[in-house]
Amino acid sequence: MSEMGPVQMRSPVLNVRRVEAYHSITIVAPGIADRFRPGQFIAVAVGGEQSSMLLRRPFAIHDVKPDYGGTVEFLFQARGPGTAWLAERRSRDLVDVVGPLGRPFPLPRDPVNCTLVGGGSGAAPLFPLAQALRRRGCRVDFVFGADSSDHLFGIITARRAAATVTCTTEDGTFGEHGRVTDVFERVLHETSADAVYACGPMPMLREVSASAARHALPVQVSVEESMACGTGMCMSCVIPVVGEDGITRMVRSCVDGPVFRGEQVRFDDAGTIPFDALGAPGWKSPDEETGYGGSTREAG
Amino acid sequence: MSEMGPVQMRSPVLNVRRVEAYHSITIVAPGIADRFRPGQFIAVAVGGEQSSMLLRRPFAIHDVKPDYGGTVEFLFQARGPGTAWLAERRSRDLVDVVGPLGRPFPLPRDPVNCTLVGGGSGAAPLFPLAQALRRRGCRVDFVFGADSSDHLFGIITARRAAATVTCTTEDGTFGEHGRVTDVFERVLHETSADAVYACGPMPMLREVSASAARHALPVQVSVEESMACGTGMCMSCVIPVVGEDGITRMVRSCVDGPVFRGEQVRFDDAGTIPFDALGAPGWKSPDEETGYGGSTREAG
Amino acid sequence: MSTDLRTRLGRLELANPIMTAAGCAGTGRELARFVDVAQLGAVVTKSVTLEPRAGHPAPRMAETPSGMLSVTGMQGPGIDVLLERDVPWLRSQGSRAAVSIGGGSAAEYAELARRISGASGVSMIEVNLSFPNPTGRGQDFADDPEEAARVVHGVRSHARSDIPVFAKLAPDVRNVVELARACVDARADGFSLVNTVRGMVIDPGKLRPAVSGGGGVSGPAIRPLAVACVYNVHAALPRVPIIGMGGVRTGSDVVEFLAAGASAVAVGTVNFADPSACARILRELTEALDEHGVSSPASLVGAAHRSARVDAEQ
Amino acid sequence: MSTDLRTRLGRLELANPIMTAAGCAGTGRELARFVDVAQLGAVVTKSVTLEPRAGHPAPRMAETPSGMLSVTGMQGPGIDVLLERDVPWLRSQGSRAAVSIGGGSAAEYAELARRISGASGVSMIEVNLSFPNPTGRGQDFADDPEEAARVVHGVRSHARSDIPVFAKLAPDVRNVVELARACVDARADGFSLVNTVRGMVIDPGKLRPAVSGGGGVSGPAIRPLAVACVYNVHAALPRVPIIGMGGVRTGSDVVEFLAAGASAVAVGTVNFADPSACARILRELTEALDEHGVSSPASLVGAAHRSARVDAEQ
Ligand SMILES: Cc1cc2nc3c(=O)[nH]c(=O)nc-3n(C[C@H](O)[C@H](O)[C@H](O)COP(=O)(O)OP(=O)(O)OC[C@H]3O[C@@H](n4cnc5c(N)ncnc54)[C@H](O)[C@@H]3O)c2cc1C
Ligand SMILES: Cc1cc2nc3c(=O)[nH]c(=O)nc-3n(C[C@H](O)[C@H](O)[C@H](O)COP(=O)(O)OP(=O)(O)OC[C@H]3O[C@@H](n4cnc5c(N)ncnc54)[C@H](O)[C@@H]3O)c2cc1C
Ligand SMILES: Cc1cc2nc3c(=O)[nH]c(=O)nc-3n(C[C@H](O)[C@H](O)[C@H](O)COP(=O)(O)O)c2cc1C
Ligand SMILES: Cc1cc2nc3c(=O)[nH]c(=O)nc-3n(C[C@H](O)[C@H](O)[C@H](O)COP(=O)(O)O)c2cc1C
Ligand code: FES
Ligand code: FES
Repeated sequence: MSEMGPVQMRSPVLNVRRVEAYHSITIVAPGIADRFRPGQFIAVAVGGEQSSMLLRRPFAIHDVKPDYGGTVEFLFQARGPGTAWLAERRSRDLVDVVGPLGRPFPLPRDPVNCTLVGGGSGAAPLFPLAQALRRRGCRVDFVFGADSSDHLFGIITARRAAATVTCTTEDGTFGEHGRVTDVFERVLHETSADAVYACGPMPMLREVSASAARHALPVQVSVEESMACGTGMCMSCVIPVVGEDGITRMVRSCVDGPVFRGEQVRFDDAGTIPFDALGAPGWKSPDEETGYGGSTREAG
Repeated sequence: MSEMGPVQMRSPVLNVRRVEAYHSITIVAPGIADRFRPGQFIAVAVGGEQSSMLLRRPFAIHDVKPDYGGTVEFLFQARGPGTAWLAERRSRDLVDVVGPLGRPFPLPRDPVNCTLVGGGSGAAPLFPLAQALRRRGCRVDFVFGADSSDHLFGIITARRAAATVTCTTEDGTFGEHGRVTDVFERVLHETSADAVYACGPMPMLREVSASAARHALPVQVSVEESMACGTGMCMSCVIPVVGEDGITRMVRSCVDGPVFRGEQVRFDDAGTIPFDALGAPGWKSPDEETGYGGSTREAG
Repeated sequence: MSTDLRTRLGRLELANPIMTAAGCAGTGRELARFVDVAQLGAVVTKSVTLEPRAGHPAPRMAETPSGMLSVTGMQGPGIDVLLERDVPWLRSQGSRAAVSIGGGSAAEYAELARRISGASGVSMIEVNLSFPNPTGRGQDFADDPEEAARVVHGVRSHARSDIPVFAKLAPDVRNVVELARACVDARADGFSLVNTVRGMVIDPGKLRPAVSGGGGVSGPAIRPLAVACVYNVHAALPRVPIIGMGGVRTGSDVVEFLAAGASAVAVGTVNFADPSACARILRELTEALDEHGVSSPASLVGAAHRSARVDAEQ
Repeated sequence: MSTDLRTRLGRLELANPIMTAAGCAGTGRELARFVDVAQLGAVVTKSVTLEPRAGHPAPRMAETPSGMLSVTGMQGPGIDVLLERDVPWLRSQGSRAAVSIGGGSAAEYAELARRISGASGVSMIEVNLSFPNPTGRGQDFADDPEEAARVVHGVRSHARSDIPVFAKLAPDVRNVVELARACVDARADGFSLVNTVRGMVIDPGKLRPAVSGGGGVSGPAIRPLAVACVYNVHAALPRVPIIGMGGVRTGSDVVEFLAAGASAVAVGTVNFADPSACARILRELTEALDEHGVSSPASLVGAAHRSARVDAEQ
């Protein structure tokens, strides 16, 4: 039970509010607020004790405040039954939460120019990152993209924290018509970016990483792989990542990530086991499987 | 979809209150209130849509009122997870409820003297029964028994509705020290009872039925057999009951009961298939079973 | 889009793909208080035996996480009462009646088929093979492909040729595909997949089985087991129609079973939880078909196999 | 009452009957952030193979009602890294390490046992028989009693005699008792019951399997299946120790498994849902023993069989 590891607690809900197309929940969670570093996430149990939904839902931490000993805010879209249940919480309800989890965004030593790129709800963790960067004297520029204007949030806060804020929407209802990747390189030039941080869907992260690489800029991406535990125990959240030694490994995005160096993530091979990954079939010992009579089960 | 059959509805909770050791919930359920006859019950879904608890919980209807088009009150003890969840409901929450279910207490044609015997929460359905009996000009006498004083409820209401109210507690904290069956025959004599109604645990019903039989009094009992559906579809709530033709059948307490004529219920054989029951093994075709390698499943 | 819910199960045409599962809708009358039974694809009656049966002593059920454990021990009135009383009632309501049968020997199953064929009004025979086999080396007929085939063959031989015979299998067998092949070789016209899975609940207070001897687990808890069976049997025998069941609760569960390879589905345990479920599921299915932009359930049958093939080719 | 939680599994003594299930506590380090691993009966490591394995491509899991479907494809570092890195770490924490093994042939299993016996610090070998058997007629080793026995026999022969060998079986086999007997004849010292149950989830939007090829269902949903297996194997082989698992979530679930015949239990999927579950369950178990007025878990082992016998005699 390491000193600064994650904690599990039953946290009272302080408030729930709508933020455009999202719901924002703030909980009182001093232990989590204390330990938090930007880029980390929490895993929230949904549905109550007798719930049929066993797995925790992961959410990026959007904000922490010192009030009540420490509060944590996260922001989410009601998609399936778990987020629908969360959206119905009221203040004083208790939620069972584990955090902070995952590898945070590494911060530059020097006061450099940082471009932060967020797609949809992926913008959430970039706000505390921006604060931390500014405390180090960095210049921050935001690029936000979403399907439509109601999927953008925090623009006013962003404008206070950043030198520039550039928005795109796919339907053109706010900012520029198009995708973040359409404007990203222009922003890099205009802001003389030294470093890039990105959070959002995989295709966006792939393109942002590729652009940054073309400009020889370091890029940190936060991936959103489907997770069962969030704590590194289940091995369900793996993506292929190239290590310092040049070897590709299937690494857990919950504990080895969710933040990775962009050039290390093999985006094109996500959802596969690349043939050259450590322990891939054929890599050393072939993974023989018979097709006999049906489905395979977890056997490992 | 018969005119006066049960209905299923999402009913708003009007209020939740503590009544001694019990919780009382009143819901707005006009369709159920309209159709209700004393002795009937409702089956309530627990835990919400994503609940792991699939089965409805059955509760006797304790009161119906014309307010808001029709309200229904039931009273329960928080025992397991389903009743614990119900105890946490607040007004305006919605509960999914089916009712009224089951065979009601038959009412006497003439204004006779009726003794109503309730054990624990089994007293709940006797209050609306008392009202109906009084409307027919019957004299009503109550006998209530419970473990301790906090498991008795509605004594004041009962005193208004009945000629006499006799209480027993097993720990002697209220009324007479002992069980209802200790005072029951005395009450029968004192009140010149013509008919008996009883609701409570099986051993109590057995003794009450036996006493009534000794006094040649008609007795209606409401049994509490564990139920999965409450609507007659699953065949899980059976007890052995002797029919008019003298043949014992395994009948469903949810649709053929919960109210039965006391002398027809084979209390001593509850939890068994009596050898002479229709279709019992040996009755006609033997129910052969092999002991091969393990448990049997539902195969019928 | 106008949706055409008509569903073919081999030669049999149903108004829609929503049926009730055997033993989970009473005689049909109990369900009829909540759902218009004429609007269902078919009502499958509880497995019936030659003679009346009193069944298993209470308690017969226990709740399990997202499911239930039950054993009714085939309580029922016997085939003659069923054919004289319950089937005609279902027909009088305009409902399609399917009769599930069970017995202690292949001969008993065959005799049941013969009696059903002598009466009128039965649209399908479902052969419940999860019945204890007093002589076989498996515990149930379904535990041994040869024994299962013998039963199915007997039923098919004695049933009227226009009444389709569906074999009902459970997932907890060594290899459901092997079993399915044996049944098809014995001329089964289709499959009902799946029956309950053997399980037990022990009362942690009383330290004894909540249902003596254990029972069958049903409900959403077993849905993934059922979907796997449907998927695997459809992969092996793509032309044999399947009625999928096991924890169907919503329209999107129906889509899951269709995509796995079922042509119709049956609603079981969820009728206990939500007596009007069948009507709701039918509405939800219609909406789901709309969202997928298809006009009939048949368009989705086996869809998950097609997408898996496309993936494999890429 | 002062409770003595010490638990015997054959010759092995554990501090208490709460273990972790293979593949459900990482290497132990991940769990250790929430639970003091030294306070557990034992930590069972994820099934390891001879060579490193990259496993199954993502997505690897899907939620199911009261459970989950998963397939990791045995991702792991290989036996040598496990013995050099993970087992010593567990020992350094004061924790008992049990190693689960898996392979593509009886020879591979035997070699794993040999290497484990050459190292130090391993308290038990768990033989995961739910591994695809490339040559057998069953899909997994566990699907065929003979193949399973061959594997167990090889492991027992190559393992150091003081390391107990437990055979891990799944419930979805024709007859788990038959399989268990075969393993005991091959000198298994005990059983781990149960592994996951084959299942599939199809994404109703994408119309394709959520986890390609399906996977194993675990969690409370399968608890009744697991309890039935433990009950039946204990009834047939009352002297063989059993580690019960499958959806253990609370202290009262532990009581259920003990009463069914398990001597210890393992917590699996629930660690994902509630990372401090093991510590909570241990507390709850102590309370439950108190309520039953017994001072040790051993007093409850098989209790449901005793009460069933009393019933039968009455
Ligand atoms: C590190 C991380 C941070 C995230 N941060 C946010 C955030 O700040 N705001 C936000 O709106 N969403 C965020 N997500 C996605 C969010 O976790 C899912 O939207 C949510 O789990 C969906 O749950 P559900 O019950 O509504 O949906 P369902 O589809 O019913 O969920 C079923 C299962 O799939 C998993 N799942 C479904 N969608 C996703 C997804 N996109 N990513 C991971 N798991 C998924 C669920 O956790 C659950 O186990 C994040 C995901 C990750 C991995
Ligand atoms: C016709 C009828 C009327 C009833 N009326 C009342 C009433 O007015 N007030 C009251 O307090 N209780 C009443 N009960 C008992 C009540 O239904 C149970 O206390 C309740 O179902 C327990 O649910 P749980 O989730 O708290 O308990 P759990 O033990 O977790 O329930 C698990 C399962 O067992 C069933 N079950 C458990 N105990 C009983 C029981 N005693 N009877 C039937 N099923 C049970 C539950 O319905 C559920 O399916 C009545 C029962 C019946 C059959
Ligand atoms: C993600 C995951 C990984 C697993 N890995 C293994 C494994 O490597 N070896 C093994 O024998 N069982 C493995 N299992 C099965 C568990 O050890 C356990 O037997 C099963 O999940 C039932 O217990 P539960 O319901 O408590 O999880 C795994 C289960 C899960 C969910
Ligand atoms: C109480 C109950 C009774 C059942 N009776 C029968 C039966 O008589 N014949 C049969 O083949 N299946 C029977 N089944 C199994 C169901 O028809 C169905 O195959 C199984 O429950 C899975 O579907 P479900 O999860 O939707 O219930 C019964 C199931 C339950 C729960
Ligand atoms: S989500 Fe379980 S290891 Fe990452
Ligand atoms: S509870 Fe289902 S038939 Fe009575």
